[in-house]
Amino acid sequence: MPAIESILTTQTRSDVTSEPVSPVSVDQHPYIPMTDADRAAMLAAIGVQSCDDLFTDIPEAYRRPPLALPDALSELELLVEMRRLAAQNRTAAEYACFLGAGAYRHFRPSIVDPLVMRGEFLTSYTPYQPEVSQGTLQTIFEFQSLVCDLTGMDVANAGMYDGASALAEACLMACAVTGRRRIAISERVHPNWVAVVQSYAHGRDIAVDVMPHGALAPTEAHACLAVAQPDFLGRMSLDAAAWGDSAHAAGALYVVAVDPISLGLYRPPSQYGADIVVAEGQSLGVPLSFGGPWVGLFACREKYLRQMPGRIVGETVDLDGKRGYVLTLQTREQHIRRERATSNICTSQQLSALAASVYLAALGPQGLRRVAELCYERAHYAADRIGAIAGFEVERDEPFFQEFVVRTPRAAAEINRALIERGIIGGLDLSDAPRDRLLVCATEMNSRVEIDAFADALAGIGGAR
Amino acid sequence: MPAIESILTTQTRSDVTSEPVSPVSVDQHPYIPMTDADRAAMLAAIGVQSCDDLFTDIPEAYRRPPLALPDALSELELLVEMRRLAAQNRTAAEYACFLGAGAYRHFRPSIVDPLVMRGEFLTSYTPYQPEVSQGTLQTIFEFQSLVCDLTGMDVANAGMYDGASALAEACLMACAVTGRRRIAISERVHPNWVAVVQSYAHGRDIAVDVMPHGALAPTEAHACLAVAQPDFLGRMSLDAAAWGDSAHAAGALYVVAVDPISLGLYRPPSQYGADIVVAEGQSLGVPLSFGGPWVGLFACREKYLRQMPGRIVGETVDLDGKRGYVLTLQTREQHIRRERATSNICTSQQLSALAASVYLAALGPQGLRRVAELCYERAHYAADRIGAIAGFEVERDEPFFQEFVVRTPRAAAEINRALIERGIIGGLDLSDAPRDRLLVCATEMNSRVEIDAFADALAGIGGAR
Amino acid sequence: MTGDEKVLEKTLAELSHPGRVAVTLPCTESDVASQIPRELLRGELPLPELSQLDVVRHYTRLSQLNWSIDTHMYPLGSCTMKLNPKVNDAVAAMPGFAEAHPMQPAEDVQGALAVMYGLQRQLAEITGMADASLAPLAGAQGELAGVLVIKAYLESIGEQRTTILVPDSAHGTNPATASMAGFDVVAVRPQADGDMDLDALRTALEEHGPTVAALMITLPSTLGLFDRSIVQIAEMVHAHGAQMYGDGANMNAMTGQVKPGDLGFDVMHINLHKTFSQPHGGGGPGAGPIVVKAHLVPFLPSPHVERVDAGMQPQSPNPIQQRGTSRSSIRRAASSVDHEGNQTLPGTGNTEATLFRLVDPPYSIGKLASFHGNFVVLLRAHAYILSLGADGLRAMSGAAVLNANYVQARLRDAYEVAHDRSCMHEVLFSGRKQKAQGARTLDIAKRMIDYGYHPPTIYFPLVVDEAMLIEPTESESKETLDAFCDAMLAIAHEAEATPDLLRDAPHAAPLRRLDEASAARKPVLRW
Amino acid sequence: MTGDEKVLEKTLAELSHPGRVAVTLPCTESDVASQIPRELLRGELPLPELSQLDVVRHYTRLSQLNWSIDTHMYPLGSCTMKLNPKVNDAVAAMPGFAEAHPMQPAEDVQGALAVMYGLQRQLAEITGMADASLAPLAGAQGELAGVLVIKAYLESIGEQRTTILVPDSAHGTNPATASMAGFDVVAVRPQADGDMDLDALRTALEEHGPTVAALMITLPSTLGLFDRSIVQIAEMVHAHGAQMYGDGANMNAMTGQVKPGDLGFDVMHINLHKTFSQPHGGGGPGAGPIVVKAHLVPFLPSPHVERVDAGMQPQSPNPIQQRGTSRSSIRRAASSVDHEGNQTLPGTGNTEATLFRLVDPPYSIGKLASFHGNFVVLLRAHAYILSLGADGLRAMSGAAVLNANYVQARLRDAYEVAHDRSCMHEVLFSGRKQKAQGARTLDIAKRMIDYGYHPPTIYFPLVVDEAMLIEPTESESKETLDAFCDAMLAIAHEAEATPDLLRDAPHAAPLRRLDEASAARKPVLRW
Ligand SMILES: Cc1ncc(COP(=O)(O)O)c(C=O)c1O
Ligand SMILES: Cc1ncc(COP(=O)(O)O)c(C=O)c1O
Repeated sequence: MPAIESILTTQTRSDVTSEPVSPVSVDQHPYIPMTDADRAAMLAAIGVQSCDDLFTDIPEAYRRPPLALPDALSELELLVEMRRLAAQNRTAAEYACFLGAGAYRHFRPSIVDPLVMRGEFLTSYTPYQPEVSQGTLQTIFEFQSLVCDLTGMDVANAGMYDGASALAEACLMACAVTGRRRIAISERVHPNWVAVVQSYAHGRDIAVDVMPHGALAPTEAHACLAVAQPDFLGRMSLDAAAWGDSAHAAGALYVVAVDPISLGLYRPPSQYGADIVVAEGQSLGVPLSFGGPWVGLFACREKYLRQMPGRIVGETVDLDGKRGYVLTLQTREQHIRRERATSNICTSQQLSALAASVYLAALGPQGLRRVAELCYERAHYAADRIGAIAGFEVERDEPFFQEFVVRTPRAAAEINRALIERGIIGGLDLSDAPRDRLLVCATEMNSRVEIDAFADALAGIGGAR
Repeated sequence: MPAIESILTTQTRSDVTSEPVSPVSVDQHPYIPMTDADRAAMLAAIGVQSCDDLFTDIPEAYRRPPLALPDALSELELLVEMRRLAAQNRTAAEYACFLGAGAYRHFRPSIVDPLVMRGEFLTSYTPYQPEVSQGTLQTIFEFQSLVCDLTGMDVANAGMYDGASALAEACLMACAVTGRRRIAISERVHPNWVAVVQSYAHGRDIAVDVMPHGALAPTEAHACLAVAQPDFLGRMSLDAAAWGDSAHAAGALYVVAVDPISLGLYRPPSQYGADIVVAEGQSLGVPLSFGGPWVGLFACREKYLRQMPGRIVGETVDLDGKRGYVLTLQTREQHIRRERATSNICTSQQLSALAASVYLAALGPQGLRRVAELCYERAHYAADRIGAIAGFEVERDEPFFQEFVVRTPRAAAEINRALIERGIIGGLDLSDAPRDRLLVCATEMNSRVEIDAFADALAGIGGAR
Repeated sequence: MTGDEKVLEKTLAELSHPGRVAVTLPCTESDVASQIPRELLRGELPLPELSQLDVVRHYTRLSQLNWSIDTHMYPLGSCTMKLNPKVNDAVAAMPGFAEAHPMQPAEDVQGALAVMYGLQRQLAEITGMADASLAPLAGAQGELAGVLVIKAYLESIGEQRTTILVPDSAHGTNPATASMAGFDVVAVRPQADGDMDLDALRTALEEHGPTVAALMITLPSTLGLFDRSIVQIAEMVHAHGAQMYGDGANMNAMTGQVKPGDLGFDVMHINLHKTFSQPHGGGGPGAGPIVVKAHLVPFLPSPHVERVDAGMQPQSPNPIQQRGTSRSSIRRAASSVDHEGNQTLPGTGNTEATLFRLVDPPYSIGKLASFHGNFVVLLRAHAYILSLGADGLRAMSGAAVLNANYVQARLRDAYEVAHDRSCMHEVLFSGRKQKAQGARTLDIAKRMIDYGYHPPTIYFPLVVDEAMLIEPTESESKETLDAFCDAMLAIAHEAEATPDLLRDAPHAAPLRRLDEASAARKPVLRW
Repeated sequence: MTGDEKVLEKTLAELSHPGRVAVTLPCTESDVASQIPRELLRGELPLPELSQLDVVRHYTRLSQLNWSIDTHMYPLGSCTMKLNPKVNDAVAAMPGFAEAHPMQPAEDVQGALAVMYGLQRQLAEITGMADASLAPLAGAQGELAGVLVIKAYLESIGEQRTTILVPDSAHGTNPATASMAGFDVVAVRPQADGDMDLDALRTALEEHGPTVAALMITLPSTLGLFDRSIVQIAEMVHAHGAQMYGDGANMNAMTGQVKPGDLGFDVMHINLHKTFSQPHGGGGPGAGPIVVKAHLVPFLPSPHVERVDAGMQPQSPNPIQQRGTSRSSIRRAASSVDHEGNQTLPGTGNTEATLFRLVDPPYSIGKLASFHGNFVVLLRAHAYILSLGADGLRAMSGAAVLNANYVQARLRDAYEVAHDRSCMHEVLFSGRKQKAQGARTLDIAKRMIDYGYHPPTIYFPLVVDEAMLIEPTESESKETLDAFCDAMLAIAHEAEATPDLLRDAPHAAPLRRLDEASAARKPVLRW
């Protein structure tokens, strides 16, 4: 980050410590319109002497405790300080990036932000009053439809917190549907997602069996078999349909977690038996933002509709027969069903869902397929280049989409450290001794020239001792 | 700029030259919705064979000439290329900046852009249809009112191209009012502004007398005396009122160019006799943007209203008696008066005027005064620090606002060059041999720590041989 | 009259036209499809096809069908619809944050971790708790985290407690969460004055005795009241070896006025999208951090941001002299004070210094999200707290409470106040009187739309019939409140004189009332 | 029903309340006022005082009272209201451009100069001219620049010519500009078919003989027609030693189809806010670059961007190896091809290499703006041209012309076509027939609002009475054009059946017709 910033900052901070920064008395803070005159008039109308009289229900001893926080920063100072902190991150904004592992850097069309950030979308609440919330409601209806188009499933909800919690809710839903209390999940699902499933399952005292890839064998005890396609290491399995059959044979539901971009190129889970499909929506026009806010996609077969968690919007008409949209099937939800609700989810991630909708609307089928093809092409080009470097070996036993595993001649961590000094954010360190391995990702954002530079850097580093 | 950018770029360009970049055939360009099917249907409806049949009025020989332009860039590639070019500028975004001279870096509150960039403001035309343009019309009415509040004048228009052309139009207006054909202007007006006045005057074959500061003596031949307060070198003159008297004594109009930020602290020209006031609106929430688009402020006395150039919005009512706003007094304008119009101006700089309005609405009187005070304080602190450096001398014979002149011990250009290498954009090189001089500016954006660093850098450079 | 009068705005599918695209992309250099196993390849991809202008107009028009804080007063009780400062959006958009990858090593994301650490400390300080976890992605997930923390804690001390007490005035997420965490829910009623009925509580505690894991209580309550016996309640609960869970959705009434930690709460969640001004986005994203007492810290969700002691602080050379050779030197100079007021390490741009890192608490209940939580929401909240400071946060709650009491004072004669005492940040009315006149609370709410005000929260809490929960927040000016109250009074008069006017409302909205029954009977959930 | 029914939105002054602020600023450290001479000090400063929420709501609500390209079809003839791609806004906001200072030395702003140079070349290529000047801030200023260039040129060859011929179909800025440049204006009429009357032109040229400095002509004409005798016209004008001035506001019909330079134009201005998609912003900013033949280049306004021959091109080290030590090395590697296809110098981030610089043409007419023109407008236009490329620009004009002819074909039976021939990018109708039925063009225009379409340009050009000039642009889809035409046909039917319906229109807008007469009679121009 620039000199000017850092310099300004130091001063900012000294301001903060040396003297009150807020240029106006607090009752003139821009966020609080109430002036002294307003306060006086309102207190009079209420018939009390001071604001304190309104807090007498708080036991005396606990009122107005000291608050050890610095004085307010003016907007200028706040921006300087935040730029200083932002500059302490080494990000894909300034570095070449080959890191994926569940968070993917894709092109975000310029129309997404100006539309999503419109105040009417940004600052409205969950659409409880449909007459004045048709904007949000229709975008949710369209989001549900787009998720169905993408996954090939019958119905979808308004979105979940993120992909991991969507998977967890899917597994709990499977338990509700089947009345069973064990979850079977593939070891090749993203470890963080498995961890979230375990947290949620632990709550309801449901057991989670993490099954080896070779032996995904759900039994009559299992509510579902959960798999990922592509899996955590980017591989596209040819057995996805067979797994579905084994799940169904055991009377379990088949839950599939997908990468939505891959669906531009690869067949949807509906075509290999999925009962519930979940996905992380971040790839669809949502920035990385250090992990959130993102949005979970959740779709399933029609027959499970009423066990689905989350908000659902339906089409209807108003008194004049005009088409409109409303929150529907709410008897599933916490505010009606309370302790018997399908989930406790309330506020979700609507704005991220909106970004995903705008993204899909902008790309269309041609665009989404193009992005998927570019990812495939760039990733395989990277694999070829890296595979050709002495000492590096690319694991190729299975087909992959945009991510692959590289065996490295020296500690993956050392390699990443050397890469960052060369302006490159490397892959994920998978090192499970004795092997040193990197999970490398390339998308349409990684140009061939950049990939070449990456390979050259690895060649330079690899040999080094 | 980041490695990734440059690298991507080279590739982008090679793409451009090596192969078609546009991923879709041209009839599928996102900016042109017409598909082949649409085209066929429309041609049929018109009753012609091909698009070319519509261009037969163009003499055969001249039709469809070759166009030597590169193939289209995809949006991703465009952004990469533009970021690469942006990175070739060394700007205040990354450097400390002490350059002013008619273009000032001030704090832009965060609320300005999201409001100004709303599509309904951004993509509407000049409000010819008031029933569906009240948004723009009311913001113009408010802009006119704010300019009057700020300058203390009776009436203001919707804004001019920029400060310089506003001054030129003011001088031409003075000629129209007085029927005289000579313009008197102070040598201390920004040289670029004087140049623009000369270009405009030359058109109407009007003479421009640039008068020495000491002897601003308009005669009966002069339509106006034009001065700047603060002047080009940042000085605030105590003679402004006297100049007005001399102008009026000669039956000439008194035209004053001001810095709008200075009006938060200094008395308005209406209080020292100005007949027409112009200003550059850039300081009011408009980015530097390498010189434009900005907006010219233009205000005058009521009695000259009908000679005022530019658009004017007035308040009225609709058929139901509801308040509304319309473009008014249009008989002054080119589309009605044609060759006898007060000016040929048509499209102006409405969006910049809107930004200035939002800025003033956000700051209010407290905020604007605070900004002016901070500029004064920081500039005078800088003058003190620099004045204390051996070999540097600050010209202090007259009071100044946020800019001042420094005599330097070595070529100003060398000093600036040394400064940029230290992360600092220096002042304006005024060097008029034998003297080496820098015009230095400091605003609320220059922290004391930064000013100290600037002074230290000068001390380091100054002595150097 | 734009096209089909029966439709406000066509759907993307209805606007779709084969061959259109709204954005261009680079070319591929090979036939990718041919490189993929046939059985993996997708056939048709039925997404809408639109031009860029189609997409821009569609969403711009749709947005205008929404009401929002940026356009209307939105006094939705229990939701704290306050100003969303635009500067926070500017901070959220900074590339240094927006492009940070969650899997990067700690030393490369010190700025992001500094923000999270700063917020952890701020929230702990504001609530009087030992520490905070920022992992939960919304209030409800914060509740789940908090209850799971209690569960883990009790297990750790070998207690098997299976019941959670929840006042029946509680928000639906409370009981829903309790059962998601595997607990039985036992309801407790409030007494007439809105405070908890201590006898009922005593009975419940004795009846369920050693199985009670916690009392889940909202403070101020969903009735908009500060429970005067909260300290006794905490004592009673603790006396039975149970934990005090606080629902902090109503924190906007308490910042700087009282610290829940001081009152005896063991764990509490906070809705950053309420008190701390995250824009609601039509239903999220939000964030539901939890704050806990020391004994619960080891059980917090993972990850948690920890600060390593700053030993080897590099030199801070003159930022300017080094300029031009290496920007890192400039960054290194950016030494400053962190947001608790402590001296922090300089920016670690290109240095190896690592001040903050992500850790898993020793007995963590585990992960709740793919990565570290809704970071941008945390970022906005951090910026918001820095912008207000201690005084500002206190002024904020003071103004919020004063505004609510002002509305109560102005409307008390026209509408029945649920509890005749001074309220906190929101005021609860009952529409009983108007119902008797032939206009239900729903009708009043819809009529407010005609006057240009978003309806309040209605029919919640369930314990008061015809409930109207009005939360003006500190953001609304006295002029706005007065105009709002005038409208409410006019409506009260209309309810008496012309109740039909209300039953037909809204009259001035894009749509009239919608048929929700048939929407649920024959669901149409997609095109 | 928000408050006062007579007011759509209060003014800032009406919303003002003493003491409010919408943004905070740092503190001063001294009493500044006391340091300033009393006679210079300001007393009261009567600006409105608002909270941040006040300001946000005020402008958000006002914006919704506007119609715009982002919300409605806007077929304003002669204005080219086309899609404004959002990516261009993203480019305009890049700090490297937005924070560039116009007084910085050339070597520090090579990126900005590269953009300007690239656009100069693109515009010259598209129009078939020798060079371009980007200085003019709008079309009208471009006209002034162009006419002054002609004036300076004629003076340089010792000619005293004082007259400019202007067709009376011309836009008002043409004659207004001519007189601003000190010329007398002589009008020439078009003939019945819309082309210029060559006899009338010949007469005018002979009558005013050697005093004629130029013919100012719009191509395609404001009648939406391509003048079939344009080449003869140019020959005649040149034969009399006069110059051909082209008003290029209608360039959207010609990009890639024909080059005005080939047709004999000596100078032309281009409205970047029309053909090249600068958003109109409710009345600007725009830009009106001029393109000229070689003999006029020395007279172009200043500044002009010149390219210095790239000699000492620095080495391009492996971008990656140098990374971390100095970003400049990375930049230096960014060698690329510029936008004419030539090899350019690499980015000069921290190098001394200077490829582009600002110069004053030898016999320049001087400056027209404070600095270098409306840079961001130029930037957007450059990005727009790069996004379309040669094929795209040709497809653009092709689609624009086809759309206009389609509208003409669909409406020709209902509305009288001014000239019965294929039009270019816009089509001109006359409302004569409807006027006879009791509905004037103004009424038709206002009625269109009820159907959700912005009215076209009306009563211009002046030579056709009850004129309606409709320009759909290439941005509108066939579906939109069909719906628009259906509406126009319905209105034509209404004009016949129920003309009163039109005379009272609009019925569905925020306001009904406004009283413009009294607005002009007793002007209220401020609060
Ligand atoms: C009192 C109360 N508790 C809990 C919640 C749930 O929070 P969230 O919607 O963020 O999940 C809410 C908000 O709706 C609430 O008002
Ligand atoms: C034909 C014609 N010439 C000139 C102009 C003037 O251009 P500007 O409004 O940019 O000054 C316009 C635009 O209004 C026009 O339509």
